[in-house]
Amino acid sequence: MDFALTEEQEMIRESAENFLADVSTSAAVREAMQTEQGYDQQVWRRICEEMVWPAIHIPEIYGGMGLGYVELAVLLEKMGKYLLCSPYFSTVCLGVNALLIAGTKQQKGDYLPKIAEGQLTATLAYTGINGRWDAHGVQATYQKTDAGYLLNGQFRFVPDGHTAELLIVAAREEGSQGEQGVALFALSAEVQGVTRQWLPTMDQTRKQAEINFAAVSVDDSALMINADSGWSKLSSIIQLAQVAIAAEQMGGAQQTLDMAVDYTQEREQFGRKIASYQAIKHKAADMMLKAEVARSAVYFAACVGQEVLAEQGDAELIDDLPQAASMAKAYCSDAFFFNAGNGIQFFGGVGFTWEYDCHLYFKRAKSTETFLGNASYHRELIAKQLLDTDGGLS
Amino acid sequence: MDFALTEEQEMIRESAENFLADVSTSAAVREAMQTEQGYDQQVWRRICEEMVWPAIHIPEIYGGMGLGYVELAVLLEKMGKYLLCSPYFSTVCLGVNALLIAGTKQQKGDYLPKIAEGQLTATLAYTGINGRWDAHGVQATYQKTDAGYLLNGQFRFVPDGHTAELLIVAAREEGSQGEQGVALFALSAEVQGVTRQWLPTMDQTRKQAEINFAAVSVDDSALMINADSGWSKLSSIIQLAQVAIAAEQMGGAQQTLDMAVDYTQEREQFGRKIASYQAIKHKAADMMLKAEVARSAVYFAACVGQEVLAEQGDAELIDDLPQAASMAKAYCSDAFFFNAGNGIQFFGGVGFTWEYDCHLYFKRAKSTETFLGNASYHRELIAKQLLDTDGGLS
Amino acid sequence: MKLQFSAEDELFRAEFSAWLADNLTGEFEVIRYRGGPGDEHMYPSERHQWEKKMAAGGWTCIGWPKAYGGKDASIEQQVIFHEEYARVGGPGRMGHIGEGLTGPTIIAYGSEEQKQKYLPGILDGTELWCQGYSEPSAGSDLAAVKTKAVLDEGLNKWRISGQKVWTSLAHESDWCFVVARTDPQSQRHKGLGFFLVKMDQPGVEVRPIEQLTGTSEFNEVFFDEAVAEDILGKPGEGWTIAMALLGFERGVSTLGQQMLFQNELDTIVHVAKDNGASQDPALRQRIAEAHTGLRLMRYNAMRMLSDPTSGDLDKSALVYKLHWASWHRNLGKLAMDVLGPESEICASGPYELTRLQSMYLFTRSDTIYGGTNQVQRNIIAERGLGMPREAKG
Amino acid sequence: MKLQFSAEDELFRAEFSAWLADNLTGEFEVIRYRGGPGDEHMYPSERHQWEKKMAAGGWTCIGWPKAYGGKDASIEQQVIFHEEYARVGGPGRMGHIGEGLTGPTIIAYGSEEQKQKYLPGILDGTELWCQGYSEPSAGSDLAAVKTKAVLDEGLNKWRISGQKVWTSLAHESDWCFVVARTDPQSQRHKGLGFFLVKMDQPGVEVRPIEQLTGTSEFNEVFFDEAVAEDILGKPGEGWTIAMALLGFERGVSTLGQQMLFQNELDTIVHVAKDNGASQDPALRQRIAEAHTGLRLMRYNAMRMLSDPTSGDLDKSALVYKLHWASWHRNLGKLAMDVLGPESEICASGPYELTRLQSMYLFTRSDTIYGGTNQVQRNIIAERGLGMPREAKG
Repeated sequence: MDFALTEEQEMIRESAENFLADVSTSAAVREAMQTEQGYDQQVWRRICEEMVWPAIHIPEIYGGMGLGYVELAVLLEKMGKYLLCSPYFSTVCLGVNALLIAGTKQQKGDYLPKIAEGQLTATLAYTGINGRWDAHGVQATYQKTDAGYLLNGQFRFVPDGHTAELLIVAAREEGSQGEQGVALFALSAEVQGVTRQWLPTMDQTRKQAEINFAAVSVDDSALMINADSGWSKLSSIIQLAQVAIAAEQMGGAQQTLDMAVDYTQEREQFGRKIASYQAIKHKAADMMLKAEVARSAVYFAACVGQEVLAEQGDAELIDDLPQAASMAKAYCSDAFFFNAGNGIQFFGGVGFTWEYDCHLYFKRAKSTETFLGNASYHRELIAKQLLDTDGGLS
Repeated sequence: MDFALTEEQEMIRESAENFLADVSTSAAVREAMQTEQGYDQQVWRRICEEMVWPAIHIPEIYGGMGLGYVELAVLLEKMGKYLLCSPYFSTVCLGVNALLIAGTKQQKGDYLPKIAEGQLTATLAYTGINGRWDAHGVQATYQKTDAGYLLNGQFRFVPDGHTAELLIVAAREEGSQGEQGVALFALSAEVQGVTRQWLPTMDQTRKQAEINFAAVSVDDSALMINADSGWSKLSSIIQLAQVAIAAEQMGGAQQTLDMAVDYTQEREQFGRKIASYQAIKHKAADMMLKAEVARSAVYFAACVGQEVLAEQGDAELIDDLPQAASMAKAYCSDAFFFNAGNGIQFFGGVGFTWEYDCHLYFKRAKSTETFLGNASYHRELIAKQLLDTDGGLS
Repeated sequence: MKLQFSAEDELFRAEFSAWLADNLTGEFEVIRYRGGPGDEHMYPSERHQWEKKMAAGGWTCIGWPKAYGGKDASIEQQVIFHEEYARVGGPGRMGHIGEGLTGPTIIAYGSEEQKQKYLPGILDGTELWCQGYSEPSAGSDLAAVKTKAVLDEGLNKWRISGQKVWTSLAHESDWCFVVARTDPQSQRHKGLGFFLVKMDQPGVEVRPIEQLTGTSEFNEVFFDEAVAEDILGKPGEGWTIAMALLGFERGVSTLGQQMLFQNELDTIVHVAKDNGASQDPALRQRIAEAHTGLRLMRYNAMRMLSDPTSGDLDKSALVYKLHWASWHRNLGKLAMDVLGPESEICASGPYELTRLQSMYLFTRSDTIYGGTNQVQRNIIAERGLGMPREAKG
Repeated sequence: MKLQFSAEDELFRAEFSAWLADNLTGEFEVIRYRGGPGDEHMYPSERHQWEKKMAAGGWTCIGWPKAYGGKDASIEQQVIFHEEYARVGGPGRMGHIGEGLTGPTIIAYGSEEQKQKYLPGILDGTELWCQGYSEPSAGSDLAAVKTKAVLDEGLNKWRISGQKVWTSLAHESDWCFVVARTDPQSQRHKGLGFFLVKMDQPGVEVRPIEQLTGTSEFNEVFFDEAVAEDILGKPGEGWTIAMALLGFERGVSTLGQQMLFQNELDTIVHVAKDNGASQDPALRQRIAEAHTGLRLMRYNAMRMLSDPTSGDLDKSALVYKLHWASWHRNLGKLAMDVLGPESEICASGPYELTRLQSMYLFTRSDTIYGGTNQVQRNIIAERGLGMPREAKG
């Protein structure tokens, strides 16, 4: 057992730190977030070509670096720290994962090398206007046709949905309900019948879109591996995405703590540095506890994710994915919100100005808390696993 | 509008303070709580004869003082402060209220004067072994017979159930469910078929008992006003009891704050009075906030209780009883527990010894929190009123 | 104890409520529910018109003595006034600094001449005031005043130089009251003066502060040898006057504030019933808790106002700010969680927030301005519980 | 990063687990799950027998160097040892002060002669130790030592006078280590010595402290010119040694502690499923939160143990005490709330508490002993975040 980053992982961490400190400054974030696209094309090119980050956990046979989910988590932590505006999360933590988990051999071969090379962005759309993150959220429908499938319906809250080039979408067989009848399709965003609209969001650093499918016709090759396991595959994809979000949140939780503590060492009130007030110190201690526990939650879940994606992963750890993901997402959502909110309080009046960065983190904390389910949603999932088994009372 | 105690109410408050400071010392509480009976007979006699407290809100036509629920709340606050061990709560806040709300003229005339004179103790039993505080808690049953009624079943968690002389019990018509078919009966604890057993409790200052009814036969005069409104009457009785408990809790919340603050002014750590640590000051401030808000909650609910028991109460306020009671019970349960728990923390090591009084309050806080429903139970009741009306979605 | 209002007070309620029904209509329909905290920058000209309408109806400054044009309204009536006003969504009062702070302060500390000069403009809604308290480096530490006042012997008036911050409506105001240091050698709350400064003059510059909402409700105000029209009281009395003024701020208007909170909570309950969040057990608990907190806030305020020593820092008043600020901050979060994923979506691009989003973001300032939660807890512990004061650096 | 244990370690696990299955039976059945925190006063003689049984099997002091009779077990193996022990409900170790604190301290600071004298008794489970750290007026302030040590020139031994408190198992112990002031002029952590004192002598008196549970797990120990058999290190080195000893206390045993917590949580889940509390949405949230908290505590401990600087105050270690103490306190409350009204009812009269009631009440001490939550937060802020130290009075 060794639950510390390896030397190689530490190196990845350091190079991510250096790169992002350079390209994702406050000014750069503010510029990118005010565009509809939501990111700086040039920075994205550098991420793809110089850092080769989209390739990080794509297997080598598909042109990737073949590293694991822990390495990905290391990057995400730093991206969260620097509020990086980019289609990385949607392309890699949704798109690549979906292809790895549910892609046909053909689809993997078609898309993964392009993503690895930085030639393709992608996203996953599954939630409809009801805004649910569980199987009931899948509201779009599909019908089998002679030529393939006909897709109809609306998706909302789709990360980078207005810019992604490859769409992976969930739809259900007409008339099906809940976890039954869910299938995944991979298709170009340019297919006829697809319309997409940017949804301006409170957190400007992470773009969302609405996507409408009006009689979108795809051929059989668009269907991903589903058979009867569409929801089960989609669940795993969602859980891996939750781990990824949690990693970003953990980076944000650490950063808001660090910013707040730095400020307390310079700001004076009533003739004393505010760092010397015990109320401030104790709140900072609580924030540090949350950041540290968040770190443990994320790295454990990332180790589990690693096994899930591995050729021959540890069966026990693989079974742990739903719970590990829910624990990480629940804890990190609360931790980031707690730290970002207290960060504003530490900064006092300037904390709620546009000029200082506190609000950027605070808004990111809220948007990531909501996305893919908040703590109470995930605790209920955990409770189901704990309490509703072995014939619990009804 | 005037939401302050009147001069007369202030006088009652002061005399209660003086009397209880004298008879309900820590030593007296500890002696009484270790008996199975749970109170000192002599103190109880003085309460009845010298202070005439059981008579406080009994109408004058039944030999009472004819005062209101606010005056009762004033006494209860002080009893909570001094952890008074006595059958007052069960006799007055359960027994008298039950008779006032649901007693026949005959029952009122028979029992209220005796209680007012201190000749009779009483209690209310409604919850069965399922331990529920709502209508489903009524598990005992009744059958109509030629001679009257036949009662069967078990009651648990009955305050002073092993010593009370008059029992007011809820039973349901055989086969009925929920809020339907509930009736109340008043009978002597000496009736054949009644067996009672003290249940030793974690909070020793408030005794509970189990009562078993095995084919207990009573005549028609034992039936209280019920017709089809048994549960509705019982609800009001329970809600008035919740207000009473909340008043005691508020007194306890204030007292645990005061004890803790006093101790911080004498105890030193690292060469400073612990009162000088901001972490201690801020926690004390939070405790004071809770005590103050608890006070507002209790006195508002007591005003409502006053209208409920008045000859011609204000209709709008009367309708507010369920919510006012739930708000008071929810808030004061949490406030008392918060303050009592933090009190132990302020005292440090000695706070969890038997010798110091912290634990007596901490245990009382827990037992009263649980009794008649904790904060989460009451919040759900409030949510039902707020959210499940006007055809809310299902 | 009596919870009901007297028949006379209920008559007063009916009268004001009828006036509002007749007048807060037509051209003023657009400003209903607007201009409150977080929204103060909206519709300034319509709201200024509304001030004059209120004045014409005799509904400004009702708590002032009759001698100065008020109605000498009782505490109960002022409570009713604020409640009814908020109940119908009366717009954020642009005159509230003048009516609630400057006016009472001038009545208490001003000369007869000053009263004649300043009170009528407040009463008739023509002259608006803003406040110059906080300074950038001061924060919750009001005594850390660096703004200077120097007597211009030629003009025989004081000139003000320095910077104030968190001044709302500075752009719209005719006057600003300013706490400034008259004695350059003095420290903290000694040597301060309380000045009345005309905004429209070369030495005054207003710069909006952009807030986390992307809008600007607050401003920085720069004074560069600006001429103070008047000084209230004497040089050196500034702190006493400023503290008295803060005392006027508390009290009756809190019940109006609560009515605004009630409007917000009602909206949230409505959303919850509409989108099904009302069936989420965790949200049900939080909605019930919010509802309880608000009602208890009301009862606490009633106790505070019923207390004969009201205005002093009695216990129910001491905890009031901490209570409402923390409650409101939680309400903001609750609003977003009830909305679910829709909470992220703006009213329109590029960054037009919905009312609930604005409210949510703005509540983060509630626990900061007017004394942070930390400062409030110090005050409660020190004044309410007699615990030792924090060491000054 | 690797979460799995090596095959060799798993073999070690199998070996110990088999030994436990064979030996924690029969006469020892009664002490399974007994003698943990809050229950340490129970079954002392059976548990002392068990210590000797453990020793005979070679399962005491496995982390000690082989030279002193240990197994030089790796961190992983020690983790496994504690996990397996707790998993089967191994009784609270009466030998843990000797094995975990005194022994390592003697190995680090003792003379060869002292090692020969004291280590064998610890190893074979015959000699039990208790600790003399806290003093009544000191609380979390360990440096506020008033107990005195005076050199008896005749005996050439030190004599100890003073009072220690919160000493568990003092009645059952053969030895006590005592921090006492060797230099009467000294202040705080200067001038202290670290002494080894035989309990069975006229100058030592033990008085049980009755706790809120009605039972006595802790004691006061009074020293009246008691003779110290030995001093570890030199006079004046007491603080250094005491701090090093506290360092030994942290670490590997935490995973065993967590297994005890897991047993408690499992019981609560069982009760909840049984009595229907598992269908209460608010309790479901809290049970899930408790489960999450415990698992994350485990991962945090694994990070702490994997850190090459383990033993030092790295960040995951700094927050550990605050985390588990707060978590466990919440668990206690959760247990009662899951039980509902039955939570009040004792096992039997007059005051025999159930295990969960004892646990609940005893958890209130978790946030106090070993440094209160307040002291922990100071330490985190000061050492972990570099914030200023609290002013000393």
